[in-house]
Amino acid sequence: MHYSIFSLLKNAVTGNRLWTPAWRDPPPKPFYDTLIVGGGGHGLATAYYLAKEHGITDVAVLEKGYVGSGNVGRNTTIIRSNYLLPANTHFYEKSLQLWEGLEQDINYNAMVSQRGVLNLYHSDSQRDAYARRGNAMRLAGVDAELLDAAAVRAMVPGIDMDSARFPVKGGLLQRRGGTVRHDAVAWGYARAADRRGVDILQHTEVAGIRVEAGRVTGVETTRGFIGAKRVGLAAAGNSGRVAAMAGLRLPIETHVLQAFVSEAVKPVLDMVVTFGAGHFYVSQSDKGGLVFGGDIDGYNTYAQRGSLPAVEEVMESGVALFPAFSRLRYLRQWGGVMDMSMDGSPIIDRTPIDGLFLNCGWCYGGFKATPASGWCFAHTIATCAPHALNAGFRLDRFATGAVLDEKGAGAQANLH
Amino acid sequence: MNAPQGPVTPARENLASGAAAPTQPWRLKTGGQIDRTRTLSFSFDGKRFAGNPGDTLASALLANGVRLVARSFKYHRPRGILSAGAEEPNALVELHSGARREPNTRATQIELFEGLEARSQNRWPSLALDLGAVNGFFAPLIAAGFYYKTFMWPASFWEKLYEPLIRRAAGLGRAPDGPDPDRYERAHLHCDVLVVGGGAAGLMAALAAGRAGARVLLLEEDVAVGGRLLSEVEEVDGRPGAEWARQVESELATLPRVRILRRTTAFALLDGGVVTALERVADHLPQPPAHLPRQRYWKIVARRVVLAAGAIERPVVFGGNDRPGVMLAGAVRSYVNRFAVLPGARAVVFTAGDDGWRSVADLARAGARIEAVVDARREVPAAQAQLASQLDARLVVGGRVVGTQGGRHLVSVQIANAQGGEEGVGADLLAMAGGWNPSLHLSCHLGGRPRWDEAIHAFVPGDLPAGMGVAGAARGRFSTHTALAEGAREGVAAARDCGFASNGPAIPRAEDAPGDLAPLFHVPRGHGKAFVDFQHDVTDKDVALAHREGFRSVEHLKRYTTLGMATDQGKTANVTGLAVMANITGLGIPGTGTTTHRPPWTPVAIGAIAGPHRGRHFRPARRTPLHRWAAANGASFVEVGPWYRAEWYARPGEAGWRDSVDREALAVRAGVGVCDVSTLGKIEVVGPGAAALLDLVYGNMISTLAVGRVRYGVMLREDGFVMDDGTVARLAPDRFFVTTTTANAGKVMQHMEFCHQVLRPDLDVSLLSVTDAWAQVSIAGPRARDLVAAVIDPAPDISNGALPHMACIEVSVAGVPCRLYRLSFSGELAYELGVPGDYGEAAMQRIMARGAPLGVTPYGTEALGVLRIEKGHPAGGELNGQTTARDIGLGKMVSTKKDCIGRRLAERPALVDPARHVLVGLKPADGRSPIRAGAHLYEIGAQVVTSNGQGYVTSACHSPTLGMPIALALLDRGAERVGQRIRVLDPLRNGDMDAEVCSPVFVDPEGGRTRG
Amino acid sequence: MADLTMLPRSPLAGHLPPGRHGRADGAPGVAVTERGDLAAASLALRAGQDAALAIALLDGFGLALPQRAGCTAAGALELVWTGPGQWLALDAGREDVARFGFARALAAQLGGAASVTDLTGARAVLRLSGPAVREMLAKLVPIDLDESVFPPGAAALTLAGHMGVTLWRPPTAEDAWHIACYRSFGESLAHDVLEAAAEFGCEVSATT
Amino acid sequence: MRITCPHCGERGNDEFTVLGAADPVRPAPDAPLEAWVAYVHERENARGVHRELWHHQHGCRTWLVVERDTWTHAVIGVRAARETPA
Ligand SMILES: Cc1cc2nc3c(=O)[nH]c(=O)nc-3n(C[C@H](O)[C@H](O)[C@H](O)COP(=O)(O)OP(=O)(O)OC[C@H]3O[C@@H](n4cnc5c(N)ncnc54)[C@H](O)[C@@H]3O)c2cc1C
Ligand SMILES: NC(=O)c1ccc[n+]([C@@H]2O[C@H](COP(=O)([O-])OP(=O)(O)OC[C@H]3O[C@@H](n4cnc5c(N)ncnc54)[C@H](O)[C@@H]3O)[C@@H](O)[C@H]2O)c1
Ligand SMILES: Cc1cc2nc3c(=O)[nH]c(=O)nc-3n(C[C@H](O)[C@H](O)[C@H](O)COP(=O)(O)O)c2cc1C
Ligand SMILES: [Zn+2]
Repeated sequence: MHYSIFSLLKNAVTGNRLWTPAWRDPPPKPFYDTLIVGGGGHGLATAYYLAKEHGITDVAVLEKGYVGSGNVGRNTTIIRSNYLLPANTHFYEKSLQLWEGLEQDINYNAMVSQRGVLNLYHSDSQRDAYARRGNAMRLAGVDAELLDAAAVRAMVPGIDMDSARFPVKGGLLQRRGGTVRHDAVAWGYARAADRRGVDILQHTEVAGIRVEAGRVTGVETTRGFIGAKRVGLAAAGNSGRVAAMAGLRLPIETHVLQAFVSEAVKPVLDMVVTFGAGHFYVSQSDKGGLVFGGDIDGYNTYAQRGSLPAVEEVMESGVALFPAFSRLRYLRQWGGVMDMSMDGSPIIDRTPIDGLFLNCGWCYGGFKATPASGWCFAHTIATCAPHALNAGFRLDRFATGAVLDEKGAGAQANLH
Repeated sequence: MNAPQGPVTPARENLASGAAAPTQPWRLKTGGQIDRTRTLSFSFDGKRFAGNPGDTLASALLANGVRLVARSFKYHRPRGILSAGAEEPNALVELHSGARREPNTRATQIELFEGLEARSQNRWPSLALDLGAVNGFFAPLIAAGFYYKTFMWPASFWEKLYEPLIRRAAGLGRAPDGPDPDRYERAHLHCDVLVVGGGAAGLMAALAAGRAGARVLLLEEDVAVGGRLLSEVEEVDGRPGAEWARQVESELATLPRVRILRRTTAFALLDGGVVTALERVADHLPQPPAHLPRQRYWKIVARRVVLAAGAIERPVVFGGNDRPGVMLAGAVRSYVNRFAVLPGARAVVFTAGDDGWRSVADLARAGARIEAVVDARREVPAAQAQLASQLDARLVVGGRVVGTQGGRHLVSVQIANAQGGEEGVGADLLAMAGGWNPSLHLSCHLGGRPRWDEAIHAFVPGDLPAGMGVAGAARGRFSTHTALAEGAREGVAAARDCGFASNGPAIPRAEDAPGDLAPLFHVPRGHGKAFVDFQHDVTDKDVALAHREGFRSVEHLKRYTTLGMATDQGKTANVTGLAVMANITGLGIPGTGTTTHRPPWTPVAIGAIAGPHRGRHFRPARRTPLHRWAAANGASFVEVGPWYRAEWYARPGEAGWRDSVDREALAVRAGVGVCDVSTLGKIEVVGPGAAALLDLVYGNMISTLAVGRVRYGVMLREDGFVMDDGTVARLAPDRFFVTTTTANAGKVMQHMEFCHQVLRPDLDVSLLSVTDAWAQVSIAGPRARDLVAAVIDPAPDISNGALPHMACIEVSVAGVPCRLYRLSFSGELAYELGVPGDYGEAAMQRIMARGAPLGVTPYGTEALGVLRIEKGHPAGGELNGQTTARDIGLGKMVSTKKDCIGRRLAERPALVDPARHVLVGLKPADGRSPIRAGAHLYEIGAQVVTSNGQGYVTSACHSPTLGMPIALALLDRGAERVGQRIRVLDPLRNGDMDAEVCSPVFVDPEGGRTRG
Repeated sequence: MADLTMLPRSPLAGHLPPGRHGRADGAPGVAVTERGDLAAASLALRAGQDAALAIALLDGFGLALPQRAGCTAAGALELVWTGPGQWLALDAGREDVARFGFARALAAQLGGAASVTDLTGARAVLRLSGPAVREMLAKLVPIDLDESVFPPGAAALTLAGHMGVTLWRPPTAEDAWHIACYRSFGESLAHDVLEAAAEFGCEVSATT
Repeated sequence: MRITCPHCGERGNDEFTVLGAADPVRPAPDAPLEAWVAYVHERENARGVHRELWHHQHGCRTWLVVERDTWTHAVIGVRAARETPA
């Protein structure tokens, strides 16, 4: 059913009895033109854009759990395009533009809220690095502003500007950045893809990838073999394991990132703020909870839970930045496991195996990428060649040395 | 009777009212565990009331007849007090005010203290008259997930209109006004056996393990141990349960290796047997005394954990089940028996089994009139039927409560009998007993999944995390006898696992009623809204809607309706919610499963975990031995990583920092300056294998360095990019002294240890950080040698011949052994003098005194930066992790004759691409416009698009020597472009200028001054 | 022109005001003193010299070599394990510049058995005692301080908050705990110690 | 998470830093570039038993080879990297 104020009113008077499932629960077909492994944001968006942009509707999305059980359903919802390296800047800007028109496109309110993203700096060298980044954005046509301490003080009440161990000297602001309701992205894309004929198969885990004569022919699943001409892997966090089913070894480690949410309070913070002298970033959800997080735990893990050091670092940093948050209580913490790539940037590419495509390595920053990732991956799958926008996200860049290392942290997954 | 705004007034003679105290009309004359000798005054919504020590805010409010205490999240429904513990979803208040304000605080867990101030939340203009209540009428329009379906048109309206409205409406309490004034502590505990929960089971577990000799820690969330025993009229060992608990507590206190922490909540179980707990050290006081923290965050390492956290009673989902006056039956007993408060005068009890009958008996004994008992079972035991008739209470067997009436407070209950016939019964209290859910949360924090137990219609712990045992109600064993027995059993087992064998204590006599229970979760088709999640206003209709729209898995149900996502994490809602869903799908509860329990068990203050690491003490600070001296000499300090460094030394009459920095830099070029460089990383590499290790670590060859000589070295990462640079001094054939940048000191030390221990364990070499051993002073400028000569004790020849550039010797200063290195980052004749830390300050005084005739000038990091930029030395801006040695002009230093970290990957095509950017200098074309670091470079006239970018500015400053702004930049094919002009774009700061590309070495390119 | 002598300044001089801190009533639970006037050196074992080193230390200084985490003492000398094949040697018996003789003496005596590096003044060292010292330390360090686990003669390298510290109990009867950190962190460690001790009342006495 | 350092005993993971997989072996200097690229970048990334390098940074500063289950977080074994496996 199309969502509109009228359908809401109609249902209101009929006791909400007319609503139908947001997406179907069809039995798997024996064969599909294209299979997408992974019912997260990227997999669902890929399926949607395959159908919408390329008319490929004989598609199934295979999800081992429920739709949104992965990182799309457990991330801290920040979107932005404040990247330094051209290959990233243009891609994430495309994503931001897709976000800006998403809700009307998929007829689902994902609560895209461009409340602004502010990265604070605490030293001259940090300022210079942000200036380099901000200028790169501006020169690529992306909005960015460099604020001094006074501007930050005026813009975000509550920041400790005076008695801090690492005083805030200013910040890099992207006003068009903001937040999007995580679950709504998964559900919205699932519903929109379903309405274009895509089968969404939940609780269908891919256990093997069948390759014959160098060409993919389908996948083994917990619900039996499903054949396909093309298979796209979008199994964030499990990419290494899934790719290994096709004999590929990736420049990726799986790590956990934790997140936290506080009790709901009346509005106290109306933008996304990241701390530059510790690991902490925070925004306030529409429900009133502070949604915050910090750095990854740093060790390989597939368990969706973290350990204390990361928790304490986040809480300490949070109070250091916003001393008034000290008395607010957090009510839940959780974790998600992500692909940490060796240069901190993603991979959207073909693989040495015909018909097998790869979308991985999103680290802790792939939610914002969801629309563009799906859009580019769909293009790459449909045309068997990367689009200009994902031309930099090649698998062979580690061999050539054309790495995309935004932080300059080097080839160590847990440093990105 | 119609619920008035203010306190409800009771009618019954055995209440304290009319007696001495005019207040607390609902306080029972006798009984309870409160201290009647003292009264405490407190206020709620500005109105003053009295209570007693031993009260919670909830019991004190009830004692005063205050039953409307909150408004609900979405529909702003009037809400009262549902429970008597951690599970409370309704009675959330704002405690304290100003910077100490604490929103969303559970009245059921706030210990009353003198002067307590509490306020209701989320209502306007007042609690009694809350306009937000109109939402109730729009309920059908704003059912679960409605916002996903609307607010999309026009697109721009979301941020501008809809969202701000939603945000204002959402949220419960208000955050504090200012920085938290209180202190917080962190502390660590180690024990053999950790017992979580001090009820019947926990006390026995602690006793058993403690007597066996194990190191035991017992955590009790409540102010007193005893658990349900404090709330039940029950005997243990022939004494009242509460008394028995106190007696066990006092025995435990005598056991030296047993420790009890009350007011302490275990909130998370982590990998490795770590449990984190929050102790409310001073929350029961108006304000923490100066020497005490408000709260203490405990990190507990336990070899064994006994979970004895008890159980939480669950409400029944029926129409109007959220009305103030509807209460959990167990909570009713807590108020009557523990707090000596009568929660109502005319009661209806709605029970699914035997347990509710305890409330019937206790209420009646306390003097309440039992209007009716509605027992959902098909038949009830004779004894209970008899009790009903004794109390001449209407007994409705096989009945249901289908609705309630009342404005802001319950006035009557709608009852349906087994045949479906309905009648209304006047009542101001409805006690509901739907069965109990074990508090198994901590058993799930490491991924454990609970198991459905048909016998008790509840989830019980499934496969347990390593080292955990569960006892009593937490395991779904609800009789006091089994709680005691299982507690003892688990205590003995846990102690045995830690090597303390014993047979365990005798099990005291106690009630062992089986406790019959019918599965009763939901009364469909009742009157009015039937709430599943009280705090998030999720009704049975919302669950049905989620099902209709395909959100049928528990996780989807939760996320779509927000069931169980409030501050109580669904303690009273989750199981009933999925029971309602299971009913619709017909999958049954086991088939439906449950959502994931995550920490914390109850919400924890962010600041409690931050502990003392806040404000100025967020991170420890490192100060050099010269810090005090610098401060005394006008230095202003800047944070550099963990360090505080002197930026510049302002002098009277200087307009701004630029004046100071220019003066300092010029003094170095013209005379002599001294700078504190103690923060540089310093590592002593010693042993026969030292040279070989350094050959591996550094790009250049170190083994060929002569004793008494120093070499500038560059270090690569294994991926071929530059990691760090620094100097290597050979003090003896087998002893090297290397320096690193301040920023990378830790990283480099760790990397060298990696190279030694992991890659070359065969090398006999030791690494030692000596950063803190030396106060390191740079002495630079044409007069540097004169100054050094004046400072050090006579003897060593430091003439250019004896101590040339890049040489080092041992010297002494006033008898103190020091080291003198001749090296320069300023491009001047320069030395670094290493003085043992204790003598740093004295040496600096000596340097200043002896240097006075030479006009010695202390300079800070800013001038240091200016000098190195003028000299084209790469530093932070250039060592950004994205540059190769060649990029920053150090290409020749990487030897191709030997293996070294990073050598091979540095050969990758993209790293040796001749088109790569390299380090150049920039001068403003107009000779005066400042160039800013972070600006990007473009061909003049080229279209300004990313693909045309030619590089960027890495460092910039005003050069007092050249009298103009200068900069270092990484420019594509830069070497070939010296002399050309380039466009410098800095859109962030509206910068657009031309600059001339030049050599990065602005001063003395031949290096004569350095070597002179 | 200033006189020739240079007076040493200990890492915590001026940062540990003598007197009572924290809870004002009752006997102080913790006593704190800086051990300022120490000679210090690091010993690093040379490959295969374990036995030679142990003997040389015993002969030259009467010091036993702690094989694993632990410490030994002989008169004014202390030897604290600081990692595999590494020890921190302390001498309370020397003063002022005479302290620099300690590393030389060690080097001379140990010859090729160990690499010796002078660390005089490189560490801030505190002496802690009192009935509440264990309770107080439990707020700083995460290790088990129970008598059964950390008796006199024990030593550990660990974290106090965000600072690396070395904690040891000299193998003497008296109840003294020694904690050391990098000199540059001294001021922060002193602050944290006083904060942790506030609950019990804390008596700071002048540097030894 | 708790790691048992062979020198210091059991400690919380805040005392350690993790580098990554311990299995990749540094190739010979003259090994083909592919071997070097693989050594530095490609990972098995096992779900289950995983050998990895931890550094007891805030303790005895020993580099450790920790054998750990990346699914259950159980620590199976720890040894000093400098000691060759028994
Ligand atoms: C705590 C946290 C906070 C974050 N915050 C942000 C943020 O603020 N902004 C941002 O941009 N990014 C953020 N991220 C990163 C972002 O969430 C991810 O990069 C992104 O969601 C990954 O894409 P995805 O949505 O497709 O992943 P997922 O949602 O994880 O989708 C992958 C899906 O593949 C499925 N799958 C895996 N293996 C198989 C198999 N064998 N068979 C079938 N299905 C399989 C999984 O079940 C999963 O549903 C955060 C991540 C975390 C964990
Ligand atoms: N008749 C029934 O149906 C029924 C049902 C449930 C319980 N009970 C009674 O409850 C008692 C069961 O004994 P028990 O000891 O198993 O449970 P209990 O409820 O008596 O004790 C549990 C204790 O654990 C504490 N606690 C809970 N979570 C905690 C945490 N995270 N940290 C610290 N403390 C925490 C609680 O404050 C409580 O004091 C018996 O007296 C039994 O009769 C009866
Ligand atoms: C942006 C965001 C906001 C959240 N807000 C809440 C919340 O208010 N209450 C809550 O209980 N959980 C909240 N969660 C956490 C979820 O309950 C859940 O823990 C998370 O989606 C991970 O799923 P899991 O815990 O079932 O593994 C939120 C999660 C996200 C990503
Ligand atoms: Zn160790």
